[in-house]
Amino acid sequence: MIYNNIFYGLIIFFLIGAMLSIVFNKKDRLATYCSFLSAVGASVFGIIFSLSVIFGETFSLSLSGSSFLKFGFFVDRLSAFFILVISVAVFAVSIYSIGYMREYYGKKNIGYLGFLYNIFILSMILVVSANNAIMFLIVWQLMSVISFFLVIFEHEKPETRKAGIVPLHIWLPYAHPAAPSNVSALMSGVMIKTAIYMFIRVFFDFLGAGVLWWGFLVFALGAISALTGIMYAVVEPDIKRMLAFSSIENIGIILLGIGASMIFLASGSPALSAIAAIAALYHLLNHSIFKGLLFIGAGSILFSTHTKNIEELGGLIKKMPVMALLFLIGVLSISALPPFSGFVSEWLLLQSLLLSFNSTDTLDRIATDFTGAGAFDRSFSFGFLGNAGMPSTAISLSTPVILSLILLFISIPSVIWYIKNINTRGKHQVYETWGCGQPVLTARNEYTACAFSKPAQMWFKNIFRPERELRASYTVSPLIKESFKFELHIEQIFERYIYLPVTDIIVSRSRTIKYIQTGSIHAYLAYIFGTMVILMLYIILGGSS
Amino acid sequence: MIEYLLLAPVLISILCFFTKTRKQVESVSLAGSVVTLLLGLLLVVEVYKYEIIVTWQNALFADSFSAFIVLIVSIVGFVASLYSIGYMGHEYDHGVIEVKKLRLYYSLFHIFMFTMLLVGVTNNLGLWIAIEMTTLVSALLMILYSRKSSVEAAWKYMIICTVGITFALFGTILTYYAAVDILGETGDALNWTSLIAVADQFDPTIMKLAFIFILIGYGTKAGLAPMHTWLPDAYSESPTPVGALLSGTLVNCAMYGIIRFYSIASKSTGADFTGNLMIIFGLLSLGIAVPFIIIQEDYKRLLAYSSVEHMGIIALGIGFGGVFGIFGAILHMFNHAMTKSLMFFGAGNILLKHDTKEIFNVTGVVKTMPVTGAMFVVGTLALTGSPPFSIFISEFTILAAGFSQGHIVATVLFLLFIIMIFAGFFNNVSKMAFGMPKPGIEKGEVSRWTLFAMGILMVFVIVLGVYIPEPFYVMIMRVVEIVR
Amino acid sequence: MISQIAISISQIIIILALAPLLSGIIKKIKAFFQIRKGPSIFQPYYDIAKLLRKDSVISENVSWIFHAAPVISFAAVLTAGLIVPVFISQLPFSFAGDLIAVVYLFALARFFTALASLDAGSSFGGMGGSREMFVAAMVEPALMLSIFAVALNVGSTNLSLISQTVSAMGLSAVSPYHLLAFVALFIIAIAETGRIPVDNPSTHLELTMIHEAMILEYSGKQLAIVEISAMVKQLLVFSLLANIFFPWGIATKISAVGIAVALLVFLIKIVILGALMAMVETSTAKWRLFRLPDLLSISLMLSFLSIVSFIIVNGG
Amino acid sequence: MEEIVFNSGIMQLLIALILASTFLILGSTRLYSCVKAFGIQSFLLACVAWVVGFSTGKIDLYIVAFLTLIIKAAVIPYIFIYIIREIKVKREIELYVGISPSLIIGGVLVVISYYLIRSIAVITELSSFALSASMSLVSIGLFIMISRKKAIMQMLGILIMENGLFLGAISLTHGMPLLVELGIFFDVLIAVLIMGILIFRINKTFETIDTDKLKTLIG
Repeated sequence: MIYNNIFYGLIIFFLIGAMLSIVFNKKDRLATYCSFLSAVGASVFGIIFSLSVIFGETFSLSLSGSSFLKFGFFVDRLSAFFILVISVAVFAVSIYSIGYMREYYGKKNIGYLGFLYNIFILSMILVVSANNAIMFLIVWQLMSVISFFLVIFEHEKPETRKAGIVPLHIWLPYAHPAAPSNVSALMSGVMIKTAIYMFIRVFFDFLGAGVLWWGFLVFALGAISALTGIMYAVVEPDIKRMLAFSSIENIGIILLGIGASMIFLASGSPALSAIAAIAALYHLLNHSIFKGLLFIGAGSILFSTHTKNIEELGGLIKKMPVMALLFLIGVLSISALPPFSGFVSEWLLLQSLLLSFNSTDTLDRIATDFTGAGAFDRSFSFGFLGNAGMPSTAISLSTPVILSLILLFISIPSVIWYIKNINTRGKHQVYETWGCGQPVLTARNEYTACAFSKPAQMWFKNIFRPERELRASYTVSPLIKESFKFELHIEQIFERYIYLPVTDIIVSRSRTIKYIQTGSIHAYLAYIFGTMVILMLYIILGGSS
Repeated sequence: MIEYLLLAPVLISILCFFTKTRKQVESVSLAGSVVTLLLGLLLVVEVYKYEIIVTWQNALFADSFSAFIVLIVSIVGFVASLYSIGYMGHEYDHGVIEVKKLRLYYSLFHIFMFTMLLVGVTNNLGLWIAIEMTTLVSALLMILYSRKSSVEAAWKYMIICTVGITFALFGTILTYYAAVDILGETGDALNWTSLIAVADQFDPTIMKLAFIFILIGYGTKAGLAPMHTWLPDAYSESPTPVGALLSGTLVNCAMYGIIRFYSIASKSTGADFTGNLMIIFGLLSLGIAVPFIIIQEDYKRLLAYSSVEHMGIIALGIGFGGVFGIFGAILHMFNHAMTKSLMFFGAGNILLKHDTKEIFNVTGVVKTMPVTGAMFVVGTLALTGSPPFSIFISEFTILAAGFSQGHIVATVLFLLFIIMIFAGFFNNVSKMAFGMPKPGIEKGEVSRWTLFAMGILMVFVIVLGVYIPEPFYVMIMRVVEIVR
Repeated sequence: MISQIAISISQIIIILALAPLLSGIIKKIKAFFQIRKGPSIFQPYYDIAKLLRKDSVISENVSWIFHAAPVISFAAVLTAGLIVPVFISQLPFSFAGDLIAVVYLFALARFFTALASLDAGSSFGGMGGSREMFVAAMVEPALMLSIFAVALNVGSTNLSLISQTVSAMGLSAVSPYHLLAFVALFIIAIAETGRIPVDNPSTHLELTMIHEAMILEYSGKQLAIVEISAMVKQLLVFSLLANIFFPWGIATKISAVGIAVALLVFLIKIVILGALMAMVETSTAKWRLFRLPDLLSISLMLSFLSIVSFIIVNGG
Repeated sequence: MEEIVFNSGIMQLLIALILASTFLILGSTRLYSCVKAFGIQSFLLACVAWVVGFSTGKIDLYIVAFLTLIIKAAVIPYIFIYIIREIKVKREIELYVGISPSLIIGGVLVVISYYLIRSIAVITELSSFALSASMSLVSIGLFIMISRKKAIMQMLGILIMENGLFLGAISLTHGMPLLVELGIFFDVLIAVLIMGILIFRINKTFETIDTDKLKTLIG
């Protein structure tokens, strides 16, 4: 059984990485290479293992335990898909981390970070392959505790302190960015997905998705989180927090897909729910990849400019052209623009949502429409949901893929032709940017991120409740202003209107209840007397039954 | 066999009383507690083999449930005596107490052990006498430091518990009366063995009245709400090893009394009457613990209210009934005893180092006392029921029982309270554990003994979270059979 | 196979040819309403030809995006052209993309133009880009919903399939939700092509220009390409309007006569729509930017209404 | 045979007197009179035990009666008087509830416990009278502890409750088995001793034995 030793290899590699980074934690360079190279190796194992399970059969292995507590691993196709997602993201992020760690040489204890990093990934993989509820919860807790420590890894930074304090807030967007960039890439790229995994396991396997209103609930939840996520992402100045908010938005989209799939399953059209589920899972894979890419980009921006505030960034494309190109591709993909993967998954999702309005009899016409009778009928099937009790429809994703091919087919040659002939024939002078007659245009005239998102901010102003503060400092005479200080604060409606009031109520209620413990012994005796009388009445009145 | 177990602590306490120097007292006490532990384990092994042992014209007896209690008492007692060597030694070095007080402490400590062991092994309803004696001895232990607050706490403890126990006596009398109707006035009308055999023929109305008085009486000792008012004062004012014993073992002995009568009463009054009462008191204790934990300023009182919470959980477990419910409750008694005493020892170390009980002026414990700090944080995670630790397993079983027995509302409330308590408790402890330490607190642990004691308990907390040894599982299943 | 390639090439040629003509016609009609002679309808051709020959002036702090943006957006719009039925409904690449693809292709074009506008570092470009994105955020959902209404009736979002079935249904297709969707799409067309109430195409006054502000920095050949892609996009939007809602006369089979007739009918429809658009432009003034949400939410509600009415009518 | 013994005049008289003595304690404002009343009550209890012992012929009841007489009627009152003299406590008892309202409440408690035992209606007429007397003794004892401020009065309250239970035990089951009975006596004696020590300690640290001052531990 080659599966076993691949699975063992996967786990052992992570453990080696963790141990080695502890052993060498004094020597930064060695610790970095050990821990992250072993993570890369382990992720390769992960990819091989997951593919072998997806296209092979499920793998289960139970460890010995007392008759009461039995632990073991159970990797069916769904878990294997998640392991694939995790390993792909880890593969990329680990290679990146080797470079990124240079920033921490000498400053931070790299061995400790390497150890946490490896155990964190191992716990995520175990979460996805646990075979019973107790094991699942144990490893889930391990994952969140380690992510808690990873978040407060750089605890001298002010916002890290705020992020780490309230343990329940680990997943909130201002916790992820506080972690080192390579870790936050994993966190919002992959860790949130384990929550989706739990969602699917509970709703599809455990409860059998029989109830219709659960689907609508998940659907609504997805819509709300998508909307609020992107709304806050648009106006967020901190680049990593913006990415974290956009993770929430994408999680919302994935939940939309899952909700739609549950609705279809409940209303009795398994083929449709398969399409919706595929859309959700495919988007999940895309998102973990391009979110990882974007976070790595943000990390390298942070690495070179040491600032996360987008307002101060500008003109990076000239200094880091390759990184800018990669970041652009990531952005294109996340905003689902055609040639990239984001578009494919969102297209599929929109199709499934559209079909939900439609009665099932047109299904066959759609099926033919999908497969497409054209010459390019190369079906690239993602039939990996066989296990989840849904028919594995070999939905060919040819339509969007072909579209991207055509687009590339047209745009690449034209770009090359264009750049080639512009340099040769026409002359072009280089002159300063048109400033409508202004003599000198400085960088400060440019539109910063906050200005760019100003219209959106105005549109949602009763949700954001933006508080703007304009402080002018004057020179000698009140007429001549020396400088303006502009301060903008956006309301976090969830925190402000739901979370804080609830905690205030609880604390104030408990302050009032505190007076039960008055300190006078007579009151305490009266309590006992009262309970006795109440119980007596309970017996006399009700107790005769 | 049982007589030696009871005799040993009495002898040791007499010996301790007549020793002279601190070194002698500590060595005698240590030797004594080792002997008690061995005897306790021997008894458990014997009960594991022979199911039931009865001696002394069946005034003393030991079935698997009492063996379970003896096991808890002897383990926590042994670890507490280890800890008190370190703790009291530290107090002695700093001149807080002199030799006479130290000798008094150790002798009372072992008598306290004796009384708790007696609770476990008395066959007849003389259980009441044993629990009454525990109250008296622990009250004396509390006034070791003649501070104002500890005297006040001792007085309140004494009065409220004695009132509670008087009610329990009334319940015992009523049960005896119901038993006499059936068994006649023979001597053994009070013994568990004969009572359980014939429990279903008792008159239900008398048994209801009896169960109520027992529940109020022993509930006061166990710290179930609204009779829990003495608990925070007693735990925070008594010396830490005594606090650990109080919270670790004494509440379990009281719960032992309640569960014994529960099994007798529920046979005649029907399980839902007694079960509902247990659930009501369980939820009440959980509910009252939540606000006090969230806004607590004194970390010892924080642990006290967590005891109220866990006793509520055990009562809930029993109330839910079914194999799962009772199994979870019994396992929870063991897990809670281990984790709570671990936390008390941690709190004791912090108190010795920072000399203040305010959560507000204690920070950076992980930095000043790395080992204690780490164990304290792990203990907190365990106590609030987070997965890899033992308490999670028992709470999970009780939850499963709650759902399967159909008490949905109670279980959902139970879950809600636990989450709130987790948030409040972890928030308070993280204020103490993390952050920059206060100036003027030099780094370094209190003493090796304390760490050794905490280490033993840590083993139990972690191991039982992942793997439950076979004999332990069999023993608990036997206890479940007895209770059902 | 060959006929399909021929069709797609001819489609591209026709689109490229007609696009400047359409904007010329609209300018002519607008001038007519404003009782002035106005430039000839072929003026756009001359402008483009002139621009292609002129040298270009490029700002110094500009990166490769500035050069790539016009080409990419032109390519995107052209690819959309392959999918939108113009004169024949049996398009070879129809399976490769559908309504959602068209919307996203337009989004890709808009994305790159906005990116280029920021690249030059002038505040005009930034302002244009930010407003364009703001308008786009409101336009896209409405555009998609309005065509969804029709797609629901047909059961698929494939544009050529839609135009084929609607043309087959003949006049019976004109039901209430059909008209509602048309009005919604018409408002979107105004926003998409940057016409008066939303944006003023013919001005360089920074307060009112959105689309113009983005391409302020371009000159010479690059400006020509940008202008052409804008015109092609306008033509495609108009053909969407025409061939989704009133596709009668579109050639369903490949036959010389059918294609010729289809071309003629298509031209007439385009001119009528252009006139309609010009009438709207002359009669209304440009709205303030932050009143645009009201206008576009009207179109959103209209398209939503049409979907709801479709479901009620058909008891979906 | 129990019924004859129980409804004989002496028993009813003795139980009524016990109830009267409790009301005496409720009504008195001086410590000494409370202690004396407690002494009388314990003596009466011993007589009840002796009468039941005599009529049922159980020897250990004689021992129990004798023990009650010595411990409860003599030793404990002596301890009380020793404490009062030693602490030189002011003789009056501060009360939360005035004398007359506490008497009324005492009466109400007796009626409730009588009605309560009747509603359970399980035992014969007279012993139910004895059981309701013991119930009322217990509740009045608790009430005394709640309403009196002096620590000594709280001690006295506990002892009254314990007397009530003893009366209940005898009336219900002619006393528990001897071993248990001895254990209970032993416990009560030690409890009183320890409470005495505590009261001395409170007096030393708080300079007063008024439990109203014991309110430092809050929340």
